[in-house]
Amino acid sequence: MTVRTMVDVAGIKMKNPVTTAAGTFGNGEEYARYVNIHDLGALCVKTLTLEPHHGNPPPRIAETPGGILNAVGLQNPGIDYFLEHNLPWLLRHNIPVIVSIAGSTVEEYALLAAKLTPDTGIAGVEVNISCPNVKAGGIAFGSNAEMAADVISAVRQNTSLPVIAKLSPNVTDIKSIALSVCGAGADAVSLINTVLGLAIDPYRRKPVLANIFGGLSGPAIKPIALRAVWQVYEAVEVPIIGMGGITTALDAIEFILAGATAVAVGTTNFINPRAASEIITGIYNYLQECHIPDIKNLIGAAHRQEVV
Amino acid sequence: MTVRTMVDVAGIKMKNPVTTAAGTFGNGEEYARYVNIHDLGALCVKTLTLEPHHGNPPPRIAETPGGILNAVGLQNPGIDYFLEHNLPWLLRHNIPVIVSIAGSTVEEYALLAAKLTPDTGIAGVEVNISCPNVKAGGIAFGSNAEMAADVISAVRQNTSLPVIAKLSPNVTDIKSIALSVCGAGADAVSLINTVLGLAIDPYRRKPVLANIFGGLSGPAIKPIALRAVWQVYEAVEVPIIGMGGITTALDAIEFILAGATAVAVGTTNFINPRAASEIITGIYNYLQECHIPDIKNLIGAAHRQEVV
Amino acid sequence: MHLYDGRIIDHKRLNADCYRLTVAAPPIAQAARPGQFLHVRCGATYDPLLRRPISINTVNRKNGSVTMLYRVIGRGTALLAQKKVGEQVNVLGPLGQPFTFDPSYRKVALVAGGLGLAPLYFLLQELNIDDLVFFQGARSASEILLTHNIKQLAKELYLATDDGSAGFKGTVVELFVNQLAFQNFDIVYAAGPQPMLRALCLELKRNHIKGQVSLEERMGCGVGACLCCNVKIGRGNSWVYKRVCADGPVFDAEEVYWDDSANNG
Amino acid sequence: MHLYDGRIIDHKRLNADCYRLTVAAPPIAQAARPGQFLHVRCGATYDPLLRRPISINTVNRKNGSVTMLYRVIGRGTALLAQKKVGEQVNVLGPLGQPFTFDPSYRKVALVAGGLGLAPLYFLLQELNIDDLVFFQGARSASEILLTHNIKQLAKELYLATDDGSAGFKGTVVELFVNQLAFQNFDIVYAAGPQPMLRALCLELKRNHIKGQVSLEERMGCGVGACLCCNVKIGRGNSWVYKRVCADGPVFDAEEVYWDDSANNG
Ligand SMILES: Cc1cc2nc3c(=O)[nH]c(=O)nc-3n(C[C@H](O)[C@H](O)[C@H](O)COP(=O)(O)OP(=O)(O)OC[C@H]3O[C@@H](n4cnc5c(N)ncnc54)[C@H](O)[C@@H]3O)c2cc1C
Ligand SMILES: Cc1cc2nc3c(=O)[nH]c(=O)nc-3n(C[C@H](O)[C@H](O)[C@H](O)COP(=O)(O)OP(=O)(O)OC[C@H]3O[C@@H](n4cnc5c(N)ncnc54)[C@H](O)[C@@H]3O)c2cc1C
Ligand SMILES: Cc1cc2nc3c(=O)[nH]c(=O)nc-3n(C[C@H](O)[C@H](O)[C@H](O)COP(=O)(O)O)c2cc1C
Ligand SMILES: Cc1cc2nc3c(=O)[nH]c(=O)nc-3n(C[C@H](O)[C@H](O)[C@H](O)COP(=O)(O)O)c2cc1C
Ligand code: FES
Ligand code: FES
Repeated sequence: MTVRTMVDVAGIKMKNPVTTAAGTFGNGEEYARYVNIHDLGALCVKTLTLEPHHGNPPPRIAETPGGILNAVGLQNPGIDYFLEHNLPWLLRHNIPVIVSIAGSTVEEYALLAAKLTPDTGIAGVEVNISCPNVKAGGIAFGSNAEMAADVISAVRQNTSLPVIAKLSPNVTDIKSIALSVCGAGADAVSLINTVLGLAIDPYRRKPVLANIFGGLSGPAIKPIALRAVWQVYEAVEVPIIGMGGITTALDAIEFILAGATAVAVGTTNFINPRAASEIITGIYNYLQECHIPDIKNLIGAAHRQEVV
Repeated sequence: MTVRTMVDVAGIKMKNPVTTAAGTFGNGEEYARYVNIHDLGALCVKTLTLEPHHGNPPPRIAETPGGILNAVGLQNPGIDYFLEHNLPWLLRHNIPVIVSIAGSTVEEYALLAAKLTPDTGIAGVEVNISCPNVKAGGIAFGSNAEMAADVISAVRQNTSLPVIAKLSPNVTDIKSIALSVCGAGADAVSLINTVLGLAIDPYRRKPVLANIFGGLSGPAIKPIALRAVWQVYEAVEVPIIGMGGITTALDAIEFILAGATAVAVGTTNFINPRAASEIITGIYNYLQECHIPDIKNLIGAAHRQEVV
Repeated sequence: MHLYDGRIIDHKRLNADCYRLTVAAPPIAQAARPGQFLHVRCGATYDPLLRRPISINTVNRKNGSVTMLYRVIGRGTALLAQKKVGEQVNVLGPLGQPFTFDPSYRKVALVAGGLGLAPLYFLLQELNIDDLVFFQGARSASEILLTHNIKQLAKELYLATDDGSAGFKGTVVELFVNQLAFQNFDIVYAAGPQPMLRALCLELKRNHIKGQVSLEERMGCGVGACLCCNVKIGRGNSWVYKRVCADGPVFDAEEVYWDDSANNG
Repeated sequence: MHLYDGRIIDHKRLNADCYRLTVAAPPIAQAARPGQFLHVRCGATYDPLLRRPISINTVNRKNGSVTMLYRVIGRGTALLAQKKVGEQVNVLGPLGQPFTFDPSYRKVALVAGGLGLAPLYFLLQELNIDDLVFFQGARSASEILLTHNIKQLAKELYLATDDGSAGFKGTVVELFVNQLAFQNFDIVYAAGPQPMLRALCLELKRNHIKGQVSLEERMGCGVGACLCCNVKIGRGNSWVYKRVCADGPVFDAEEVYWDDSANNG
């Protein structure tokens, strides 16, 4: 039986629903010997800012039960460097490249978006709104529906590429944030970013991470991410890229059943560098095994069955 | 070296900082053969409502990476039954008994509180505000600072026992909820309740739990719980009972260093019925090993050290 | 109830996915009654987190050992299957309410579907009764287990397989119902997958035969504290939630309330 | 770089908490250079989740095996220690930048603190140089390892222990500094705990001696993608974050920027 795995995320044509999660796959080069980059449905790069960023002091990572906390702190060489030095290699692989951006003011987001024109070859812009808004006293843009909408409008007005808003789970009501960014022009949403967490070293008696707080990712957060995808699927019409703790093809299927059109593999890359490839194959096998002709039949399917 | 492990949570005198988490230790009887109940610092019972509650249909539990989702749905025999049939056994053990209550309206909370008088022998009231407010369309009381305050004021006005507000992590800003309930008269806060989550069965293609959503608990949420304790410790003056994924004495120490005066053992009881006992012993040993004369020296200590 | 680190003294693969595990746990072996189960820690880390409920298949009270039969289903049982003789496994038990027997019963049927065999074999060993008929159902011949042992203890053993590779082709409930034309049972004890038990309970009700069935539900604590394993128990249209781990797993057949059925009225 | 399921062909406990593990992994054995490491999957579940970086201690290119020396520190290494000969372990490697050697170097010192010994022993084997002095430090005599092998390859072996139970009583850096009065080294290679490397880098700078040190930092991916393992590398007051896993673990001693020190200026 041949099965179809192609999906369309707001105009981004993916030959299968698997992309990489921002910040967990470098710019692809590091993983190119384990994963055939051109097999990916899409590739999302580490978040870029206007200026280069050092990031946070080490330790930047702590292991927790079934997860990790990271506080890399958006270390990146700046968008211009990326466009000149990293993008050409990526574009050679004939897959959609999604560029993740972040600013500390709405203006920065606008300036970043303006650099992302269709002629760069980039397929879409993912807007990381989990960073603190310096003007609003450090509250994360993504934790407030209005601020999130301001950012997305600014990006929307400055680029004609598909705009994906990446939502944070650290909110009371993720549906209202999703509605708000869609109202502001987001063509798709991706979720979830990391969950705010902390680890303490009981013998040194201080936080493990130099930054105190870190973002929790990995299998531990999978139920939280699935819940967020389920809720947002019921709230908005735009496609969802689901992520958070996906380690296997069956995890990816759970996200798709909950409402995701595509999924991203993050932390799992660190444990199994071949994970993205294996998940792509696994999804294909699942469709065959279950006699499902098209992955699209599964999107949100768990909402449509009567729950006994 | 003799060490002191006694703590005082808003007048509740605990000989050690370890209590049980509501809903995870029954009424103590089920675990009495594994844990010497009178060794506990305190015991918190399953949440009680005015009327008996059936709870949710099965399946009520799903295992997730490093955690579980539960949707028991506050099954309980009602407060009157508890006071008559379960409380006498508990009071025989000479430890502070904390009674957890929940309502679906502010009035129900008030009526429940009124039944909890000091002459019942109960040491304190934990107010579970994670349940949906039926009048406000099902939004959880605990996800809104004003609604949370309303509940706590109602309880405060109807009982003279120490009032502990149990906070939900499913909010954008747990500090503001903590401030609000303290303003309304809470003598202590306990945190965290479970994190809203979902699991899907990829072959049956529907949610694993009959209730769709469930509450995530266990080791997976430890970093989230520690972060919440850290944040609330910086926001309010009242004592904190910390919980969420505690499996070992070192986990308990992490919570105390983050700012908890006492800790509760929840999901871990299911895996190791002796966990509470072992954690009590382990805390004692840690203090000796590290030459710390009094557990109180550790409360919030990780905030006070310079983070290198 | 004991929390016990038992040394594995025997661990054998019986067929494609079933294993027999024997653990030294004298206090549990002494106390165990047929129908009770152990809550087993399959791994040593947080993943998987929960214990797994497994019925007691037999005990040896002389050498103080407890035997379980289990099928590899998912991650917990897969980890268990990797354990070697000499290693330890942490078990909690014996848990739950056993099958009960009334001396007035003269003729007894035991109806086992799949590994429902496990607790019924223990019951067979402990029941001192002559007129006992054992019905065993499985997917195919390779999954039929313990026939030799059962034949020594039961008056008759009837087999059913889904594919007809051994005994009757069809379900064990069909096989049992066929026999009802020829035999009258004072009581029927059963264990197996939920659809089988549901079908059986219906037949028992229709034929006014007493029964006891062992139910399964996903568990947290296993000791009655968490209320995660509840099932509906009642008569007519009224029911209450009861805990499989502490009030069961054995329930009277007529008291099990099957949601999707018109047969509770 | 290879992702490889290697069969364990040898696994020995060397002292209270150190083990030597040899894994069949021919492509890795072929490619490995001293200073490189493997990213090792210690368990098979999500707990613990991350791989653990362990230096390559030696390789046998004939039988295609790779050997590691490791100390049990926490949950990952404790799980690793339970693995038995014949089982498989998944390793990723060889990773990182190796020590480099310039043919003009005539006299070389290797300074190992604790299990910093592991990569330096591999370097010792691969360096074809006569005038090589090996300094080994440990907490006590029982933790001094491989002396017999080192003596066969190095011109001299100096030992230091914290408790004086073998060789010099004090740190290996003190021991090394004492020798500087008598010996001049063209290059010093070092590996060990951070405070030791910090002290050594200071001394090298003070004495204008070239050095290469192998750093440790907590890792995510191990392949340069996640930016979790970064350390400050620079000269004077300017530095940038570089990745221990991909740009290191070996760095020039003079380039390591020690935050808590006035000695970067
Ligand atoms: C009282 C009782 C007695 C049992 N006796 C036996 C026995 O003798 N032999 C045997 O092979 N099996 C028995 N089972 C079923 C056994 O518990 C499950 O097969 C086992 O828990 C599956 O675990 P897993 O990790 O392999 O599967 P997974 O599917 O990975 O398990 C995921 C979760 O679901 C739970 N779960 C999955 N299937 C069941 C089930 N049928 N019942 C309850 N929980 C389940 C697991 O415990 C775990 O929490 C019994 C169940 C109960 C309730
Ligand atoms: C390049 C490199 C080479 C190394 N070579 C060796 C070696 O040859 N032999 C050896 O015994 N050890 C070596 N280490 C240290 C080894 O990685 C740690 O001892 C090990 O990760 C501890 O894991 P654990 O689960 O036992 O401890 P835990 O403390 O439970 O680990 C918790 C987390 O912290 C990390 N961690 C803890 N200590 C270290 C450390 N020192 N460096 C980096 N991460 C750490 C773990 O990887 C894990 O992510 C090396 C480290 C690096 C970076
Ligand atoms: C080390 C690390 C770095 C990350 N960096 C970014 C980033 O730069 N931008 C971003 O939007 N998300 C970043 N994330 C979040 C991931 O893209 C993803 O949303 C999250 O980790 C959940 O998925 P996972 O559990 O599969 O890792 C990072 C995650 C990790 C673990
Ligand atoms: C099965 C189960 C039932 C629970 N019931 C209640 C409850 O009735 N009231 C309440 O306030 N919290 C309840 N909780 C939440 C716990 O008290 C605790 O806040 C949470 O589980 C986090 O702690 P843990 O990770 O140690 O379990 C329940 C948790 C579980 C797992
Ligand atoms: S499993 Fe906890 S009550 Fe039955
Ligand atoms: S560990 Fe990921 S970049 Fe070094």
